[in-house]
Amino acid sequence: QTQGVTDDEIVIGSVNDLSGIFAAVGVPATKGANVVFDRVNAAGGVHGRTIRFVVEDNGYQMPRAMQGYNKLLNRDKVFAMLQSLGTPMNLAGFKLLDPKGIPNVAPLTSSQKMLQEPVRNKFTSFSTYFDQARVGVNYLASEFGSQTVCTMYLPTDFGEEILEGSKAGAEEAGIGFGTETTHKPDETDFVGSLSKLRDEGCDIVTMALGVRQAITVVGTAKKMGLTDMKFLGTSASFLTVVAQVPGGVTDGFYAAASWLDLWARADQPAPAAFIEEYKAATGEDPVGFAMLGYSAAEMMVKALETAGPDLTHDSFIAAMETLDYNDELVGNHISFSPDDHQGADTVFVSVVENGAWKLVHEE
Amino acid sequence: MDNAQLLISGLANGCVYGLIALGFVLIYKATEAVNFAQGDLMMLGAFVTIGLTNAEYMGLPFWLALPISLGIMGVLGYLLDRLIIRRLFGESQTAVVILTIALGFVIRFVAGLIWGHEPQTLQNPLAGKEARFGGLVLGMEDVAVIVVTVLLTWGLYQFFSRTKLGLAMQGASQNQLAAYYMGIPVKRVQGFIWALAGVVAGIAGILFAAKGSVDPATGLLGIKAFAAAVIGGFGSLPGALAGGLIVGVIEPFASRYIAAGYSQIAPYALLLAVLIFRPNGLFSQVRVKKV
Amino acid sequence: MRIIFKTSYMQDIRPWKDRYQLSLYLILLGVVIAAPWWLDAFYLGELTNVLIWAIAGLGLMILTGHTGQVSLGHAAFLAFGCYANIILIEAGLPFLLAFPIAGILTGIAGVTVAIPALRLHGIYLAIFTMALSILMDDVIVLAEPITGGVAGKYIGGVEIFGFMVDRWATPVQFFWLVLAVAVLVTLGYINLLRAPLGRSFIAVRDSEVSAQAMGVDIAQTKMISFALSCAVTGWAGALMGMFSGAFNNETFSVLISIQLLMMIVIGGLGSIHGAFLGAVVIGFLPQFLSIAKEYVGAVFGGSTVAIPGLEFGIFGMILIAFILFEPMGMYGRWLKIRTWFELFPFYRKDMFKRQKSYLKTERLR
Amino acid sequence: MSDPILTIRNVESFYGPIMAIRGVSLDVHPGKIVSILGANGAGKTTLMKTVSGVMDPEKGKISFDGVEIQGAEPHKVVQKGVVHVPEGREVFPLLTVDENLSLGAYTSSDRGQIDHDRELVFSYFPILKERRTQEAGTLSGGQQQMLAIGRGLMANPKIMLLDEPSLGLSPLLVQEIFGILKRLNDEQNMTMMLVEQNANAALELAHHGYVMEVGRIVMDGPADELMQSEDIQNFYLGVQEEGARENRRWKRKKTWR
Amino acid sequence: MSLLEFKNVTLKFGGVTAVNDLSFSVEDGEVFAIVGPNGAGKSTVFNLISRFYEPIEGSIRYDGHNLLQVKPSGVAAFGVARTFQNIELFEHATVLQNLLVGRHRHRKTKLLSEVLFLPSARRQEIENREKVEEIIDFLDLQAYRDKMISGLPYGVRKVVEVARALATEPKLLLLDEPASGLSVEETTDMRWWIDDIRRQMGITVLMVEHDMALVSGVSDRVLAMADGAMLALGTPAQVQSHPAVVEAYLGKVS
Ligand SMILES: Nc1ncnc2c1ncn2[C@@H]1O[C@H](COP(=O)(O)OP(=O)(O)OP(=O)(O)O)[C@@H](O)[C@H]1O
Ligand SMILES: Nc1ncnc2c1ncn2[C@@H]1O[C@H](COP(=O)(O)OP(=O)(O)OP(=O)(O)O)[C@@H](O)[C@H]1O
Ligand SMILES: [Mg+2]
Ligand SMILES: [Mg+2]
Repeated sequence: QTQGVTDDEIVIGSVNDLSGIFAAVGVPATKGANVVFDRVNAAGGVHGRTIRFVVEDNGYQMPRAMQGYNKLLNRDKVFAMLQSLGTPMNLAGFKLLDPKGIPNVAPLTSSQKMLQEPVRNKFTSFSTYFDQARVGVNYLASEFGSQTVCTMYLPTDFGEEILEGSKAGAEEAGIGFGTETTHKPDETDFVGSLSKLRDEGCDIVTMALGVRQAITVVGTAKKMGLTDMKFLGTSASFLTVVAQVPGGVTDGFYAAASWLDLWARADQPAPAAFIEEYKAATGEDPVGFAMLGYSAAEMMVKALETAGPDLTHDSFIAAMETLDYNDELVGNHISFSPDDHQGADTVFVSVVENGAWKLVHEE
Repeated sequence: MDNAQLLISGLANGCVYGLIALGFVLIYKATEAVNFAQGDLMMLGAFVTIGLTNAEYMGLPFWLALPISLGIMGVLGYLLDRLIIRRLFGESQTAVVILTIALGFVIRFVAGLIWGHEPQTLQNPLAGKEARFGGLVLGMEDVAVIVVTVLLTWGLYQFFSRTKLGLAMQGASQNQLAAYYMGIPVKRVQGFIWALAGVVAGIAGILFAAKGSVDPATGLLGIKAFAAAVIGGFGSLPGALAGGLIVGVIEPFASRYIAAGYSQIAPYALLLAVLIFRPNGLFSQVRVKKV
Repeated sequence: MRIIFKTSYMQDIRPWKDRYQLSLYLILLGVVIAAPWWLDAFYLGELTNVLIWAIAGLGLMILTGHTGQVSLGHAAFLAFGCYANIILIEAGLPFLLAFPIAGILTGIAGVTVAIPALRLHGIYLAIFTMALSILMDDVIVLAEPITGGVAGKYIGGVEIFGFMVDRWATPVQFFWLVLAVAVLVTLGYINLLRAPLGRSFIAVRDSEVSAQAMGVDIAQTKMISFALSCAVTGWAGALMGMFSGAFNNETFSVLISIQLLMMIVIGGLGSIHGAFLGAVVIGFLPQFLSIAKEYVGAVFGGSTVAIPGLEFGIFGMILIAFILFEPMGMYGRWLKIRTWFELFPFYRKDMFKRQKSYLKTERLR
Repeated sequence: MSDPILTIRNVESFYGPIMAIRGVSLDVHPGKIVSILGANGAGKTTLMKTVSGVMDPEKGKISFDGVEIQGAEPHKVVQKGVVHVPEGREVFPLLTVDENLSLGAYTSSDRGQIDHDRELVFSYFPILKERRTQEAGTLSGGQQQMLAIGRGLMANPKIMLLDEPSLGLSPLLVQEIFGILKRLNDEQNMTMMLVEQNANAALELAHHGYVMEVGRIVMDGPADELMQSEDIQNFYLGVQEEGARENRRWKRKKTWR
Repeated sequence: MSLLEFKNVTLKFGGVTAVNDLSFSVEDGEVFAIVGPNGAGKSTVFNLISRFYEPIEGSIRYDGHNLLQVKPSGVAAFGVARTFQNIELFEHATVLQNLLVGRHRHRKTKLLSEVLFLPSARRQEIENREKVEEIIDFLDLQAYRDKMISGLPYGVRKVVEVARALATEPKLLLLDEPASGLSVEETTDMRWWIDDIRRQMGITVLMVEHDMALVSGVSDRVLAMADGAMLALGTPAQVQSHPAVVEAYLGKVS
């Protein structure tokens, strides 16, 4: 019997941030996934097995994450991991998952490293930060004939990947990379950095900052009159609230992400159905990351169904590798194969217009 | 011109740090306790106001919500003291520090529970308005921050140095026993100062939320404000403002002129430097004990 | 009621009061050594984690609990020890050499920090060290060639006398390694406290003025305290690194510094027991809450997360309760319980009622 | 004789498990000075603290002016007119001399009275006037003691609890202090409870005396009677085998032990 | 050569001249008392010797050394110990630990031997303990050996301070108001102790005290100070009858 699978139960684990600086991501994602699992369980589960989704809070701290893994692996004996958050935490987790061959599915980070060797037990659902930045820069350059790309980033794994992606994008577009500025998560004033970028002649600025910071940067640039500077965020800034900041502060802000905004499509059938289901289950309005959690859980359920009643890591991985479907909710196409463990490769570039995200490019 | 712009927006930002730092200093000056939850109180103040005034919540008019939320924060500060902090009366300050850190956890949790974890902006009458001085731009919120901070610092300074109650608070912080011997109701005085700190946190929160946006993790800004208060010389109100301004001003200049990778270090490097040369901060409040 | 008659000076100099007490501690040690036989992999991992935190706590306790120098930046030294250890191992040193050297290097780093900080007291020192902890993150990024920057570093198992010691492959061996370090550090700490140096730490903590008058060199004492504290913390960091197997600049954040301080205060400042008791609370309580949640969930139906972040909120509330209940730390409470038993049946009902107490300013130095 | 203004009945106070006063009863009559003598650790300070409310008694009653005050918050006790000049000065070290005096008058709001009292204190202790802007923590030991007494006077109390007021003062000032206390008692009819090691001066000044030993009152009586008691003379007034070195180790047993 | 020598020492705090051109010397083996009105600068003299304050003028020599070149913690190494007027004990330690800190200047072991508690450390501890016990016996502190300082009455603390100073085995002992707060009986004890300290232990004593009975009982010479300067110097009897001293310090003795 494979660990985490009994006759009537499958245990799925997650080491997530429910109280730390990324709680804004982890909390809704977890809720979204729960909506799916609760529904599936209420309908009798998958092949007669209910799904138990155990989420450990890491507060975005490494020691807590390690404790989470210890509990999930040694106590709950999970079958697979879903939606684990934080690049360093995931990387540390691989040390334990890999020897046991436990699948790590759809981690909540778009780092390239999520598909490091051995790749067999790792599945990501989205394009990487690297690709997002690269495609975004490329698009903006061709659209506006911009000349110089610059990057504002937090000196972390996440930040550096976006920096690299921006440089690659600049190269592809045949334009120059100007300069970069580094920041701290608690920084609140960006006038200095923006004047530096202005003086360097940057007209595309990619950002790897916190959500709140991204909003401030765009607002400050407006105040300073830097109208021909185009700001580009990645999936990490691609939140509905960013578009909804009052006073049109974020109007004209671009984001390259691997999915489409939820509320901009609230009238389409799949998002509408999701919003309704989510509201019924939780009593609140979903946000973008709730949608991601939901769709990742759907993917998990699909794979479990495909794997059949005889559920082992091998059968699960084999099932994952056959998945190929359009995810109407998120808006992208998911397909895995034995040598492609990245579900969706599309990058969507959206821009804020009148308080909502509008899709402008897809690649 | 460029530098003038950096300076002025640095000042505005520094005032926010100064405002939070004022909250730290208030409590320290009156009780010698360090309230590590001050940043989280500020966050809470912002959310309370958002809850009262933003359209998706209660939607009260801003000028009505303002006094109500400051009142709520005041009561909250008082209750914190009354129900929790006061039980540690006379116990070591380290215990209070740890207590307030834990309190910060709880406040963050409660805020996340009520208002969610996504950043929110305060809908306010100043939003989007600008003030121009020659070629310099400053948001109206920034102007408001500067004015309010300076007035508040001045007012509190007067309160502590001019009034009997202010003097009693200073006395109570230096020697609780002696304060009691003088007939000062030390605990009640502390309750009052916590209420006041709550109000100041509320003001800081409102201005901060108007300037940018808040989420439950915003309270971590308190760490930087704490550093500002220490640079100023913990316990000095003008020092808190000065410390805040220094940190606020160094930031834009550092990111403008210092290479990436190093610029974000500047405020902390400055803190280290200040402390090495002035171990008790700029406006030192520490004395050598006479034996 | 046990009464101990003292007949020789050694009775005060020895770390234990009498044979009875010694045998209690030996039994405790024996039980812990045998943990792999009575604990499953999960709890063994948790126990290892608690011990690592306790070692870090011992490190901070030397500085904060016994020398009175509050540090809110010890995560920086955890990081230093962790990186030093792995870098030395990568350079080809055997673990048995790399590990001690990592601690010593961290100690040296501690002294380097201590020199500019010698004139700082109380919150000023706290914020100074906290700034160091915040900067450590950037330093690791900037020192990319040796630290691996944001990509971080990985450490697998290490070999000790031919045995493979690895957190996940051979958790039992790893546990014993951690236990051995914990025991050695504790013994060294006990020795220190009964020797002149340990007393000079306490002297500096309680009154710098009279410590000086007794011939204690304040600067030197603080420096030694920093050195010892950081060395021990460095070892804890090295073990923490091996425990997680992978780490980068974000691993040892300032939040961990704060938790370390919380740990020793809740455990009880100025006592070795406090470091261990605090480690149990900070190290295991979150996990306990997480497990408790399952049982609560089972009772009320539904296994999923009802309120995200609830554990952390409750964690905060429990810490508050701990402090309110016993501001002197758990060790203080433990002493009271022990006295109760020792005095039995001569205790009075409100013997441990808190008398009103009052504070005086700490702004006089 | 009038009813006592302060009565203490069977009071017991503890420091944790340690019983520091063990059932003390004592009366202070209005306008009288009561002096308490006792060796080190007898519990004199503890008794004073218990009266002024900074310590809670575990048992017993203390009433002042007919109101029970045991266990009351200390500031309430002060408001009733009980002022405690504590052992060990307890000045506000970072406040100036002037500010310290102002806080002494915290309970009163009569500006004229405060200014008058301040001048009175300055006339008693001219050095304080000279140093009115100096931070109290930098005063010499004796100067701080003067400040502590002066601060107590600022409150215009009904009863003053004085814990070793002459501690660390020069002989000249000790004489002056006792002169001042006598004048306050004579002119303003102020009631006092006085703890002093300088037993001679204390009994000279007091109307009534109590002797405390290990937490109990072991002897009491009118001051002049006590002065005549042989035990008191031996142990508190130092009237004994002058300089008899050999007798040093041989201590006379106290008869009440 | 004198043991301790002050030459034209001046110290000012802002506008206050705490010590004003003061010169005096303490001879080996004597008990030397300093008296003077409150604020005369007596404690300041002690603090100058302890090197807590830097004089703006003058020289302080001890046993042939220029004391002004020594750092505060080095003074004890010369064999100078002191007590404090306001009591500065290690509050959160026992009496025994306090006294053992006094032994610090005799520490011979190094860090490593202490952490491992090698036999050398053990021997040293036993030796320290023996010395400390002698002092405990001498000052009758047996009952308080394992008590925390924070729970001791004022009078006992005063004695513990003296004990801690003695534990350093000093050559020169500075006592700042050793008898203040002690009862008559205890003051008599203190008087004999000081006598024994000088006679049996051969320690020179420099003492500040307001209790004239004690001063005249034990001291060989007395220095009277006022406003930081010398008022009179001589035998207790001479000083006590000096008109300026009577005027400024003693008052009309009744
Ligand atoms: N904080 C404390 N904790 C524990 N015990 C204490 C504390 N303070 C005083 N005691 C004990 O209470 C008893 C009475 O002390 P108290 O200070 O009242 O004596 P006292 O008569 O004022 O002595 P002194 O003349 O020395 O001032 C003493 O035996 C002392 O050991
Ligand atoms: N740090 C300081 N700042 C300012 N003035 C000071 C300081 N220390 C001492 N003084 C002043 O110096 C003078 C001498 O003080 P010192 O303590 O030496 O007096 P003293 O002779 O010991 O008096 P006492 O008998 O009252 O203890 C006093 O007037 C005091 O106010
Ligand atoms: Mg007393
Ligand atoms: Mg003096």
